[in-house]
Amino acid sequence: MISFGLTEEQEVVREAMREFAVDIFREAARDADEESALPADVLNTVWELGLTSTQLPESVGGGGEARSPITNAIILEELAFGDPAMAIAATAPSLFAFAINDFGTDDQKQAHLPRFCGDKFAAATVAVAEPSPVFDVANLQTTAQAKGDGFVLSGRKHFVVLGDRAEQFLVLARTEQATGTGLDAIDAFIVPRDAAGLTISEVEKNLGMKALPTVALTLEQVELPAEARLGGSDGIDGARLIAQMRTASAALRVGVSRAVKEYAIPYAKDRHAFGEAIAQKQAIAFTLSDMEIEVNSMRWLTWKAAAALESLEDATQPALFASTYTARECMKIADNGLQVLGGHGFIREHPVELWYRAARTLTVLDAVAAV
Amino acid sequence: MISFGLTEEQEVVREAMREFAVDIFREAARDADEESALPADVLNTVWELGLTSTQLPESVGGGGEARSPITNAIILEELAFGDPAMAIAATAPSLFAFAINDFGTDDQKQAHLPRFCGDKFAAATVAVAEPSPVFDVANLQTTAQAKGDGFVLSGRKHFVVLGDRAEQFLVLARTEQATGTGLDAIDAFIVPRDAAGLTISEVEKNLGMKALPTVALTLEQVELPAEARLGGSDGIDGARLIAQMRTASAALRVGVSRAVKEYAIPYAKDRHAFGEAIAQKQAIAFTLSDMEIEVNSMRWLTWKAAAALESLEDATQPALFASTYTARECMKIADNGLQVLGGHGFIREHPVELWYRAARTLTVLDAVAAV
Amino acid sequence: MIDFNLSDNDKKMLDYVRTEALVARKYARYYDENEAEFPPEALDEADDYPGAWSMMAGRTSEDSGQSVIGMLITMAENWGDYSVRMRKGRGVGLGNAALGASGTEEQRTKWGGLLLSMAITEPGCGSDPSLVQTTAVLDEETNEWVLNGEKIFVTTGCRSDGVVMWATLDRSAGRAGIKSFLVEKGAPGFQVSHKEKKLGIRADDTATYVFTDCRIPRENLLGGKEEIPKAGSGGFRGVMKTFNMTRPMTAAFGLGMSKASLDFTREQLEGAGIDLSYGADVHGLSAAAAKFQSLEALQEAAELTVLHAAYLSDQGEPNNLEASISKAKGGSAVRTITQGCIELLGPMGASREHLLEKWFRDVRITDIYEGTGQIQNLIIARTILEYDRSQLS
Amino acid sequence: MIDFNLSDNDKKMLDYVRTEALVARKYARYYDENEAEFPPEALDEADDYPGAWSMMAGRTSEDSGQSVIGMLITMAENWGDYSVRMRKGRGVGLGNAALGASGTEEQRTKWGGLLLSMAITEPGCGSDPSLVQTTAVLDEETNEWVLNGEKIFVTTGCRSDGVVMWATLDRSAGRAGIKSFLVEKGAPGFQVSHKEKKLGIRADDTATYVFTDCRIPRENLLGGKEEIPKAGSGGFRGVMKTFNMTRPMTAAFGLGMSKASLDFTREQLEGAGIDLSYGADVHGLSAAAAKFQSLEALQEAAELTVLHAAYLSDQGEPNNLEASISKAKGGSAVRTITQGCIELLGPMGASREHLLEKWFRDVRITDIYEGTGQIQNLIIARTILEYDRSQLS
Repeated sequence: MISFGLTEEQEVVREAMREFAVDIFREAARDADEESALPADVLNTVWELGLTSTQLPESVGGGGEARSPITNAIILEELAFGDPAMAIAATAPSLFAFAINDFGTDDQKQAHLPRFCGDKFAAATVAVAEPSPVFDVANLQTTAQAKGDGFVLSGRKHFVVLGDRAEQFLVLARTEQATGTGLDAIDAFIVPRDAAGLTISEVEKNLGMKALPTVALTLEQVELPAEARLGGSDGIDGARLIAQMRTASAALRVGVSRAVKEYAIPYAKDRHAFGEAIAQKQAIAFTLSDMEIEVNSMRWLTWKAAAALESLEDATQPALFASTYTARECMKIADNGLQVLGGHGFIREHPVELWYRAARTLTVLDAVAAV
Repeated sequence: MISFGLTEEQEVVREAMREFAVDIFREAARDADEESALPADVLNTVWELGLTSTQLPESVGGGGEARSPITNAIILEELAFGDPAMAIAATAPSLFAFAINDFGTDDQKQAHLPRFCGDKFAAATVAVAEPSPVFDVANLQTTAQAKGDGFVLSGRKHFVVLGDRAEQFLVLARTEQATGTGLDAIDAFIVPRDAAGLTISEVEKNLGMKALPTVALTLEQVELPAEARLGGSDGIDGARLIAQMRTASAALRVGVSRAVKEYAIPYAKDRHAFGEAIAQKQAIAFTLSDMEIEVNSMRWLTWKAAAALESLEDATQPALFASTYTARECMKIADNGLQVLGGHGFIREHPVELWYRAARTLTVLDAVAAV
Repeated sequence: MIDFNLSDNDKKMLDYVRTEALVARKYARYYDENEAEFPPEALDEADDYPGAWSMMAGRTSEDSGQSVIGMLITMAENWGDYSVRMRKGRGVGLGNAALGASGTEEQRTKWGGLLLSMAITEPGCGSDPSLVQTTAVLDEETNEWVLNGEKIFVTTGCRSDGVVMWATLDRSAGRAGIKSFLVEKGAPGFQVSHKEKKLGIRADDTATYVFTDCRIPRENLLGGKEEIPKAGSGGFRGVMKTFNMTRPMTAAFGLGMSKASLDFTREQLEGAGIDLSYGADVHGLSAAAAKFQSLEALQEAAELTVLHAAYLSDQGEPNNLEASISKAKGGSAVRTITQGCIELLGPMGASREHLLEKWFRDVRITDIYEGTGQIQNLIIARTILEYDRSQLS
Repeated sequence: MIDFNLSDNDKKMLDYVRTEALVARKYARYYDENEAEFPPEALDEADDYPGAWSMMAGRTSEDSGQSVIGMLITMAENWGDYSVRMRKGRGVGLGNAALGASGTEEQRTKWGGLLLSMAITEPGCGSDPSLVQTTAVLDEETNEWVLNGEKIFVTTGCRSDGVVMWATLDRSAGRAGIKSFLVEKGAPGFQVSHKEKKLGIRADDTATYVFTDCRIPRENLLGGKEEIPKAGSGGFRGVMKTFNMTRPMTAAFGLGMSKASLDFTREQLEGAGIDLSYGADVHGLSAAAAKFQSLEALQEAAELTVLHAAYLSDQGEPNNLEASISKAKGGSAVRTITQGCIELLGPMGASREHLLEKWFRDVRITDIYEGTGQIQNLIIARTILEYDRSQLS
């Protein structure tokens, strides 16, 4: 049955997240960007929402609620509506923990998940992107060679979220054992921060989302035991993991796009030129109506991908559609939003400038969050 | 020295061609399209302009004027402004004769060119496109195998302009002898209409430019003597031939785009809705200004490619830019022009509907004319 | 709960509609090339196929809502062909949508079985319905409305059994004075003329109607409310409400054809050895695959806006904004998609040997009729800006 | 005769400018990250490089016209970096363009050696110059103009030596009452404040000017004509004529940077093994190559519109339409190109380790200052429609 209706619980969560994101994230966003640093305590504050722990099983100390990619997509949209950098930082532990929970062996779950059910923000992350032009996740250059029972990892990663503080990295790589091609050939390895051969860079300097600390990793012959391979001898469902991340990225882009739209509308009504509000000019009004159309389109594509994940179908295609579509439209909306503000859009007083930079960063990344 | 200035002669030619195209082509265009046939005598009328013969050498009976790709680009824009189907039909002999003149041996010129210097329209054409999706001229599937001194051609061509009446076809193919790859691997063969193994289809039914007769060719082991290979043992400069055709196609698209623009402007001023001319609405006005911007952009790219051809430089890149850019923008202009007319744009009373179909045909073809 | 899965019932019905649609598709080229002829009431094959709508009985809460499944069926039918159907579309004309939205119970019963076209546009009024010049004057002696005026671009205007047409009771009242009337073919003074020659949808006739002292019964005023509401009281909105279903439906017409175009293009590209499989990032693709997949995503986005507008209608929620979003998005998407498919296939895509070029022509009307894209953008912008017509026009 | 070849002179000069520009580029990141500092009057390396403009002597009829070569030099300089130059751009501020276009012979001599900014925008007037509120009142006793008002978004407003600013002699006269004035830094009552924090062009200061009873000599009225022309007599056009060179030049600023972005992207893509060679139709390319080549063609198209506007100026022909075309096209093209380059390179394109992300930020101003893209579109539309401001606004 086709339905666009939220459950009552989802309505409540959406409302709560929206308020939180505006009150906590949006308020702090400009200073955090200027200082290239997350506000003190924001991660612990957000931790109290239980975004990660409530959807982990009771057996590891979690809330035991069913994982809902749809609910998570709704949450990510709202958080990114507040600020995408903080939204990503806040949900990075989920990126790691959900992957362990979805694809890990029982031993791996017991070993790694309890940490995410405690009182304090637990930093961990996934390393996907590689510092080469035209990066394609279906063609990873980071490799895992079998050696004895274990593996040797070699390669480079960048834009690793919260890599400055993560205790573990889940590193995506191609193994010789991998069956199939493309996304099916992806394997994941749990690499501790202190692994020999792992070099962690200083915090990277990025165009947008400057408050979000990311690092580059260099893996030189990093030797890992057999149990470091997520899912043990079965490995992981790479296509599903990537679909989760693409859907999450799409949700974040919906949030940023909506932020731009909702800022541009009252601005265009207030701002006068040539004797009337600029919103009364068709060129501006139609730019705004196009934003409205596309925020809708983007959201439905995102929800469709999330729904496919939720019903455990193959979500590769809907997630890819959601990701590529939202990437293009989010950039366009941010760009047009800036244009609606004109000279004021270029000044770092209004948040649109920040969202413009965030959009261009966010829309080339599919590996910063998960549903 | 950068200059956008036409010579006095070019100004005169442009003016004359514009008048001719509007008086002769535009007048007859709708009926010709409805009847899927060229108007009687239009080809002989246009022949009197000497478009082909004046730029052929005196030694074969031509006018001996220097070939000017720039002037030819200007002419093609004007003719297509009148009607693209008739513009292409009228200049098809040039497509063949210019190639013979540019790349042929002396014997080939003497054998084939005098026919284009007579009083009567001489039909001949070049066969380039192949009936496969994602056709790429740099990767022709039609092949020429050496056999004794001669060649054996095999393959299929379609959208061969004036193929219903052409006495000769210049068929582009890949030979084993071809050096290099891509455009450099292209060879051309003069194939008489009655060649054994050559099957000529009925006139094709096309979306747009229905007045333009095109055919499909099937070449089954067509045996040709050595002298059928254009340029003899040297072959041809395939990149240059393709650049000539791409530049010509670009010029045609400028003409069609300008036709749409110049029709839409007065229409939008005349047509009233909501109490004022629709041109007074920004959405319409900005659509028209965008057409103005793009007709300019398209023309300068086309001229730049033509100028590179004229100064005998490698024109591959500018011709490719002109072709791909004009293809996209011409389609967009025709599409938007139809939208400006609204319901009236959908009706076969106004020419915009005709240009819309022509544009979608013309913008997927790079092999219908030459400069 | 958010859900995009179809029930087995839904799937079965749509499979069936597509089977029918493929039969109808065989006739598509003929009625395109033979513009003077109309497709028959029912195709020869109709006897072999029970009507799809008969399967609508016995639906459960597991199945999609009436409006949603209606949109899906519309897309599936048009995936076959826009103009040629297994049977003439009884009850699916645009006028029928108006009847369903605004008709009285009696009117729905009496007229529901007829194919009704919708006549709004006039030679002088373009896309601005408030400029309607056609008049309706009540003759109290005979209890008849007397209609005078001309309507153009009436879709399915020749083969429809009747029409929902707009006329003004009082030009000085502006939009508030406009009412809809049900007029049956054959009414005295109702002349159908001039089948237009068009770019596309050639089998689907586009008529001009002339009303000259045309008399119809008093009860044919759609909805039955004869009084002219005060300006600004929203009386015109009742008339406009009709569009809340016809706009998504119009988009669905086009999206059925653009989907057919994508399917044809995929077949051709894969036949030529192009890898269209999903998984790689765009940089891992060929130019053709990247382009094709972007068109597919656009199709999906536009379809979802249509389903969203329909879903709201099923929930009894207002969907004026969402109806316009779906129409604007659909109208623009089908232009891009069909143009892109021909671009991908090159000259063969522009050949009349295949239906792709026909769909390219047919869909172009989507962004024009039932309110152009520009009109939809005005409606959307006014809604989100909370502007009235005087503030944004 | 139509010609796109550069003479040896032209080539030599542009090669030289690019060499200089690459030196300046080394400082680009520093002044982006250290927004409070201005680049020096001259870089340390300046002594090793004679000024490029000195090569302008001895040009022949084989060489491109002054305006054309000026645009090419501007693009080459900005290909290095927008804000950091080998030497402070004496005589190349936007105010200098106004001086050149409208100044008297005396004014040009006296002010030509100074870097002049241009102050039009006010807090309340946005892109509408006819709404200028800053007043200029003539004090006949002292033969001085007394200026009062505030100007924002004054590009190079801090480091310029003076400014061409717009003020009205008579608000009731509307556009006709607006005049330009030359004001030197240090004039009493002329306060420079508030260097804006911006998305890009951070080294290129953007100032706010406040004029409080600021007195300047009577001869500082640009062009010297004190009378207010009758409404509609085109007096305002003289003021607007300035834009016919500043608009293409502004586009050239942006296009220099977008060209640098393309060059960087090409290098990276080719380094990653992507074949970017020309020849194949789009279907024969990878998705990355197809996208890259379309951006290159767009760059070329936009550059040509700039050169066209400049060419007309060299010919002494009107170029108001063409100046706006180049500005609209350039402003839009550089957005698309720099956004597209980052998209092609992915996350590495968004890293501050490379200058690409800076150019992406820097070029964004192109479509905003000197009249937004919307303003240019209004001008173009009015021209082709032969409308005045009352008919299209």
